[in-house]
Amino acid sequence: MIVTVILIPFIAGILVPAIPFQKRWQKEVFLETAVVLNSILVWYLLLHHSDSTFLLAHFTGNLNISFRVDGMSMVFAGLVSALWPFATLYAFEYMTKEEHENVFFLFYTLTYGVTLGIALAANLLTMYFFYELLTLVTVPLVMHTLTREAVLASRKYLYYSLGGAAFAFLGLIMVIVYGSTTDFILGGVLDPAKTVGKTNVLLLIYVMAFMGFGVKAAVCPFNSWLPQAGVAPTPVTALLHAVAVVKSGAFAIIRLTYYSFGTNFLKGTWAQYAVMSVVMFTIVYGCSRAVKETHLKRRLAYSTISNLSYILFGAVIMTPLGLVGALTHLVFHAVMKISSFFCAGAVMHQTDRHYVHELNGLGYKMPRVFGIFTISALALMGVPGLAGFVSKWNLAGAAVESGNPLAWGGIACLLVSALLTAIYMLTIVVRAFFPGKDFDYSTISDIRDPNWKMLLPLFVFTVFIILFGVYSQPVVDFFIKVANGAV
Amino acid sequence: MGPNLFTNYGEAVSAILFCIGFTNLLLQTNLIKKIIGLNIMDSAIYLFLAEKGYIAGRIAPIVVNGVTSTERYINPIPSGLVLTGIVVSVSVTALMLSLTIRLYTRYHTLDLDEISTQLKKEGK
Amino acid sequence: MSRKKTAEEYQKTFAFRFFRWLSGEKDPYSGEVEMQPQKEYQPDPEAALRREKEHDAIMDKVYDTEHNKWMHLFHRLYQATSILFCLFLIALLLVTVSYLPAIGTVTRPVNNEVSGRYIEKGLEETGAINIVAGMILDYRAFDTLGESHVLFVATITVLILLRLNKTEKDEAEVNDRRFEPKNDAILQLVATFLVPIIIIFGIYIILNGHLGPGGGFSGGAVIGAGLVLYLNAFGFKKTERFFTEKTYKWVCFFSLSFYCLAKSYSFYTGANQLHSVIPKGTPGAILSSGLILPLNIAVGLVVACTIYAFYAMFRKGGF
Amino acid sequence: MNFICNFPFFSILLSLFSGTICSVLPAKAAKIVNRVVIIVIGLMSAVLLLYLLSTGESFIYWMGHFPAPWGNEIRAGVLEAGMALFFCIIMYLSMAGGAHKLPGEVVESKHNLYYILVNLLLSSLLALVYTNDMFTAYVFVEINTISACGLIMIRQVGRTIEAAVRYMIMSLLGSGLLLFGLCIMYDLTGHLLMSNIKESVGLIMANGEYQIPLIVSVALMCIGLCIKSALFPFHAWLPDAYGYSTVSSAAILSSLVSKGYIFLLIKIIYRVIGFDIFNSTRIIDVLFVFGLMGMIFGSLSAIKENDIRRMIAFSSVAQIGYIYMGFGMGTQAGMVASIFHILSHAATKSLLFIAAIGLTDVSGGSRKLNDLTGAAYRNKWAGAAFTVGSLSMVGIPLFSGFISKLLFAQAAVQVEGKMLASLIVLGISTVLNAVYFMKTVIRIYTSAADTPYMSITFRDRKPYTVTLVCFILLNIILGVSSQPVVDMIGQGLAMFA
Amino acid sequence: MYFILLSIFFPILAGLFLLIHYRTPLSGEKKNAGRKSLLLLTGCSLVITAVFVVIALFCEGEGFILFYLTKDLPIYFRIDNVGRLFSALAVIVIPCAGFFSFEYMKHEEREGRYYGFYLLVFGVLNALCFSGNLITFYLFFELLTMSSMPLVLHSGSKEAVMAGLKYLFYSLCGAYAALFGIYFLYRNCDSLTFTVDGALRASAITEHGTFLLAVAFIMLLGFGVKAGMFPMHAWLPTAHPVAPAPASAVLSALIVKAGVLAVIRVLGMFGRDFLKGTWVQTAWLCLTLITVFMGSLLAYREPVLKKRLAYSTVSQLSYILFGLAVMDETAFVGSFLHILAHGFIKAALFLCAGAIIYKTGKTRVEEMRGIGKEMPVTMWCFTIASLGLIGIPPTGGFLSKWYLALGSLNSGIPVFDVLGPVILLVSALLTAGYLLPLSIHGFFPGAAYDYGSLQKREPCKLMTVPISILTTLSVLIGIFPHLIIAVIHMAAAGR
Repeated sequence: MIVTVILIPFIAGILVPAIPFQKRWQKEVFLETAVVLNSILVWYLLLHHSDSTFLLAHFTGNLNISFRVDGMSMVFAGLVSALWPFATLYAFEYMTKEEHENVFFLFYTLTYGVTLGIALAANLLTMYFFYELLTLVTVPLVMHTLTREAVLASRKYLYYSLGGAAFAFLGLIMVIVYGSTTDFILGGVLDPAKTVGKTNVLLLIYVMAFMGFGVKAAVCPFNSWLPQAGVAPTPVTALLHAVAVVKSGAFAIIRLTYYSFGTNFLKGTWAQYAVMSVVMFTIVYGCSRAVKETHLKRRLAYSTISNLSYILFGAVIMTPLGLVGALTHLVFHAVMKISSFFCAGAVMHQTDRHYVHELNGLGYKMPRVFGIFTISALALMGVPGLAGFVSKWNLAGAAVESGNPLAWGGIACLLVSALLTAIYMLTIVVRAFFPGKDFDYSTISDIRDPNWKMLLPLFVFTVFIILFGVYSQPVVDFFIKVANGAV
Repeated sequence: MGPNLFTNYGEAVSAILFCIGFTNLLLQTNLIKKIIGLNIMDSAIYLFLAEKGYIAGRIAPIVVNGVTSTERYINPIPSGLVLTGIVVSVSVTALMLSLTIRLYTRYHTLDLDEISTQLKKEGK
Repeated sequence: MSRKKTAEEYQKTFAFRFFRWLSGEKDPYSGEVEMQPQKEYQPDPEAALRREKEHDAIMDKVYDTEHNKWMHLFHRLYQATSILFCLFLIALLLVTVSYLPAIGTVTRPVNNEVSGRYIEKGLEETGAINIVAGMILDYRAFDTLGESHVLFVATITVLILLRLNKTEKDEAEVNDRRFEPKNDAILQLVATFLVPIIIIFGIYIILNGHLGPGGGFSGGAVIGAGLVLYLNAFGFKKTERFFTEKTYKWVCFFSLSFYCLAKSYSFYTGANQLHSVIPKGTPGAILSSGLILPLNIAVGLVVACTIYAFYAMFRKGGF
Repeated sequence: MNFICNFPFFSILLSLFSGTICSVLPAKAAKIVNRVVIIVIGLMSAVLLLYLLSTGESFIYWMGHFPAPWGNEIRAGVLEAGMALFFCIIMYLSMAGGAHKLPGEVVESKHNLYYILVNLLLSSLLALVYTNDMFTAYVFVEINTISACGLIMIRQVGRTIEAAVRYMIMSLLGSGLLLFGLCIMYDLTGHLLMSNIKESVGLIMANGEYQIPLIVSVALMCIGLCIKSALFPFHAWLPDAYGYSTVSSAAILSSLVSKGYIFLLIKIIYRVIGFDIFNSTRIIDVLFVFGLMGMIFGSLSAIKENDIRRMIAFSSVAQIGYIYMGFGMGTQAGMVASIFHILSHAATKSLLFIAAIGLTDVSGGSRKLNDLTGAAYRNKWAGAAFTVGSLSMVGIPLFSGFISKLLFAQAAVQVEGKMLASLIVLGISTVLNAVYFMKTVIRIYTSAADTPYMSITFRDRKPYTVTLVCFILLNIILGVSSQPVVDMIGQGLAMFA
Repeated sequence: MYFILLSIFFPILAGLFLLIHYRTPLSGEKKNAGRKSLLLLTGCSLVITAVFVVIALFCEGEGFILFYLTKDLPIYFRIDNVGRLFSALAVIVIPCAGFFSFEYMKHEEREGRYYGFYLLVFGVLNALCFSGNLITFYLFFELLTMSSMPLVLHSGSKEAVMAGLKYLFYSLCGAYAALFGIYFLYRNCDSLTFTVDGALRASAITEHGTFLLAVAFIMLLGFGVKAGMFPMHAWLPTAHPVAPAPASAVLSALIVKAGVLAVIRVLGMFGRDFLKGTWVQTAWLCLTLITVFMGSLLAYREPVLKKRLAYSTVSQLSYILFGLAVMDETAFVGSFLHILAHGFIKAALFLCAGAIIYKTGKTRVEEMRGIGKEMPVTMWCFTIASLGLIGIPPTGGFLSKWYLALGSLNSGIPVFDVLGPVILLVSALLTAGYLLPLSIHGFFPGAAYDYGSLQKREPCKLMTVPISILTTLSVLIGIFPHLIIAVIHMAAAGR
């Protein structure tokens, strides 16, 4: 069953170029059906999961490829499978203007399977495997336009990701050697008997592995690939570089921290302070770069960098509450950012404008898109009543609760970042709705909102943003259960 | 320093020769000199081996009058090894020389560095 | 105050900026919010060209060995270190040698049961009076098999390197003619006398390989030397009558094949503890000591041909 | 004695003899002989491997009528048989994959000579693998060197001849050191057979006499073999030699020749000196440091390189560094990792060379990375194969490179003092690998509307494609079901003792 | 109870409706008809909301929870006396300024947007007044910023947009600083419901006392941004001149007061006892006094009328904050009175300035010679309001300053108890210096004035009546303060 949900996207993806579709809509129907079906399967699986581990293949030694559903995987798999059908729907419309559709959808769908693989992995090796695979299947997507920028971007993406994985690999080795098992167990698997006297080395390797996985999560010194990867088609940037890929990085770090090394081992050590400092710096750094950036998608990408570090900040607080905060932001940010990215994509698709200063006055011509954009902007800023506030509240609450002075400083970082978020998001909104007195409306006279395929996902996400903002309790309760290992 | 440096003068000489040959092979830029170095090196090794077989007061290992006693003959093994080694040395020298000829007819110089420079200038 | 600042200077002062901020005219976002489009990357063909030129210039400089000061310096340094390295190696080896067992004594580890058995039982087991020949062609025949193939493969590589194809060959031959001795009477006369003697001597060495000093390799080398002398005296025209590439090929082939097969048989029987049908003969007779004599002959043929072939190849790239 | 026990002997003799035969055959026949011989030897090795696995113990085979200290011997264990099998596979695939380039690069009349060299090379490799005698090893090392030199310069352009000269010089230095070390060893022990030497070495270590010469001799042998297998500071000859020789040669050289020397070194470590004694010397530290340096500097040179073949060649330097790093760890696990890496690197590197030739063919023969733009679209299989090879080199799970990386890292963790250094260098080197391999992969998948080679389409060569597929499969098999191989290596090493 | 909700959500919904319905600019023939319906709708909404608010003001009750943001974060509404007073101020000023703008905005484009946001601001302000806990308050505090920002940049000129953004970011900066404090309050209090005597747990005070003081200071600074307190005052003089006059009036009279309201609430949460005598109080006093003095001084040298008024706002708000910072009951009364008085006065002043600009287009003070002759009613109101701001009896301004000074002297804080009143007096002098010349030159233009160019330019009733109402009220507070003072005392006691 678990393998099925990973395989379906693979098969469907490979079938796309293989089947000679007569009409475009047939392909769309086929893909959408496959994706929706898979999502339903995933949800069914998550809701009726058993605690058993499914062993797919034996690697070397005691290492194997196996899958299991636990709390964390439920969160991530649920998130991914909920977003994917919408993103696919959106992509149909978006890709009408792009070439090589088949290749695009092949890899796009493959990525679904791989991401689910990461989510459902039962041990570190399996996760690492799919993690590397994820890099590979997403590179063609980044390269898709085959322009010079795209090639440079994908090259950078590859270097960074593979390099990061190389260091994450060291963490994997540590867990293999010093752990009692490589399976994910909340609280860590390091064997105290084996780690005696090796604490500092282990911590050093943890920091390396953190930074290694952190490459995908765009932690500061290794973040420059993400804005560059914005040259990819928007469905990719939105789903992968705001949700699937980068969240995989964050997810991997959470797995590493909470489920492999264990918080008891890490809490209060220099390693925690080191990674927390990096994360805090990234939070502020990402935002300040976003303020300076004038390319719409790149600006959102920088925003993603900062927001990912929110998640990591929650993770490195290393308390159950911190995990709750991280998970909340993991899910909520996904919804918010995908919505804002889709808005950006819609603008680019409809008007072919890419820079912020070109957006003047568009708010009147595309009121729906920009209305939704405004809502997602407000949510990202953390206005109460929208999703962003809840996750920030949880993060800050966890930081306060932890009693760690550095974490208290982290709250300040969060807020500085919120202010900068306001600056870079609201300037766009203001431009769109208040173009200025002497703006010539005739330049945008033939622009209008996109069709339903693009708008439907946007509306759905908006509803979720508001819903999560107003009524987040059940979700957060579930996260609390996950963080306490009750799921 | 061990006790046998002067007793083993033959081996010491071969060691020095070996090093001279080795360094020549390594560092001379002229190919012919390199080959000479190679031959010095090989000869040094044969000398070294020959010294090993030698036992004071005994004769070469060719059976004389059917006497087969260890007291009489020197150790035959090093001699055999030297024989094999010489053949190898001849082959290698021939190969090196032919390479040198080829390079010389092509680049009209025996200086390996010079040849490299020319090659890089050719750019292929 | 006597000195008054100009307006421009004043605008740079801290006081001015502070006051502007105080009165709300200046705010920290200005400049950030008002956005200018970023410049897209544009490949600059001129820059590329310039880079290429610069690269060429640098390369020229690098390859200008005559005037490159650094290169000279590097050379000096290189030579100095190499001499130091040599001295170091010498010192190391001398130290090693000084610790080695003393030469010429019976007690060295070398003089153990292995050499003892070769001497004591060699005659009986191999049938060869020359213990060394017995050792290399029977006890340690695998090494010798390898050794002959070293020679073989070396010839092959020389062939690869120097053998010319048809057209080149003609040209080379024309060139070669100029160096050929033009019927040098003295040389030819001496050669007529010497060559048969040399060759006969070579044959003797080969045939006596198992009885006394000598063997296939040395005998073959002598024969080869005789052939080279003949060639030099009478030129290729004469030698081609009895020795061409084809001859060489087949002689080598048959000799080596024989060697291989004979040794294979011997190895096979030995390893499987089978009785070998090859008779040992009486020690001291020409036809004795089993396979050693035929093998010596085979090796001798190969070596003779190879020596001649090397010479011919080096000289003009063909026979 | 079981008949199967003759197989190692048969394989060596068969390949030697076929070399001789090829000298009188025309090119086509020589080619067939060559292929058949490789296949037959491969089959024999496979049978032998199965046999050994079933019996579970190694055997000694007399080369002649005389037993251990007097006559020559060869010895076969699981590791040897496995290596022989693997060498045959790689050799066959390399030959098949590069066969179509031969007519263009080598004069027709010298083709049979090429096959002679290949056969003799194979025989020398087999001899190195099976031999139990140090002097035999030396003789076959020389055959190996000379035939490798021949393989390099059979394509006669200036670079290859220069490279051949450099290769010969380095090799001869190495041989000289090896031989000198061997002589000292002989002087100290009075034996040439590995097992006997080992006994004597044990005695020497026990009573403390002659220790300094012993260590010097070991060091000389090690350095000699390191030089021959192009460990980092001794790699100057390598890029030209691999980069400009004909493609089969490059594949064979990089994946087999240097591996033969390394395997000999392993034999010396285990069978001559003894693993523990070897590890107690400082030599392993030197190997370790050189290995690490090789990993970094090899990759750095590869990054700077603009010629795809030379780039792959430099990558070999880095990979050899990995292997020596494994030696340098001085543990059983490190050794297993190194041996696995020998396999995985051999499989990957020859794949890369073969694939690279496919890519350059469709780019007008140019090997500059710039000209390769979009080559993967013009030759799909070569592109895919190159990608697989690159991914394996970078260490992506599913491919063999990952397993060796995993084994190395696991081994490193168990070594107290060297753990951090090796782990960090492993990480850095992976990053560097990623940089140059991924750069190339992306380059070949970038469509190039403006290259002049757009119109060149790949003439589909079945054998070439099949070869690539085989290589890819080999890589994946090593990557996915590595456990039996690792077990086998462990078993083989146990048999060594 | 429902009236609270109605008073909040009715204007918000009405505003949203206007925004959506009138999103495209009116033009051509339809403009007149469209404008009429727009004004009708707006007017009705304003009146109805006002009625709702007034009814709500007289409701008693424990308050109620609308919904939960997270498990223990309720959105909670409650009416207390502090809220009542603020709400009363709002319910008078907003309709007045609203009706004023019916005339003022006649020639502007996109009126629908303006009125839509205007109504939104009304609703949000009401919600702010009726918030029962800090998180609710924070929610509407943010929304207030968002909804009032479009009022500031309504004209759409480049400066206006920049000013709007500046306003937005300054406010958000303050809000986030406050949020920082809220996070810590949340963990160290039992609940975030407003009190007047401190909600911190005793254990928290003993454990993290020092840190909590820093938190309190940050919160005060943060909310102080909205109230234009010293280091972050710069947005006020930028935003006011570019906003339409009625918007400025609302901004100055009410929106900046939201910051004051926030400070009152925060003080209550921490408790005066916790802060009294600490470095926080001292620093805060320093800042307020600096602001008072600096604001007046800047206003004095400012030639543009609306900007001058804006500086004046900066200064006057810090009077209020000073009163709060003293933490004395009398001073608290003074502060509250000043909130009301300043609210009416500044609204009146801005509307006057608006009327002048609307009729004559003159913005700079020196251009306004003889303006009193042209627009007597407006200028009279302006003069009376000015006197109130200076603090001449019997206006409200006098009374509030009196209480402030009294409270300060009573408080017994070393140095500041005397320094405060002195600075207040100096500032009052400066106030006279920057406001009265306008009236003087307006009514007595001097000999050089060319009477020939004089023409009657009195604005229509829609403008003068709101101004008059506000002016009158400002005087009335001063004359009949007892009722209000009683309510203030109740508020101070937490009832």
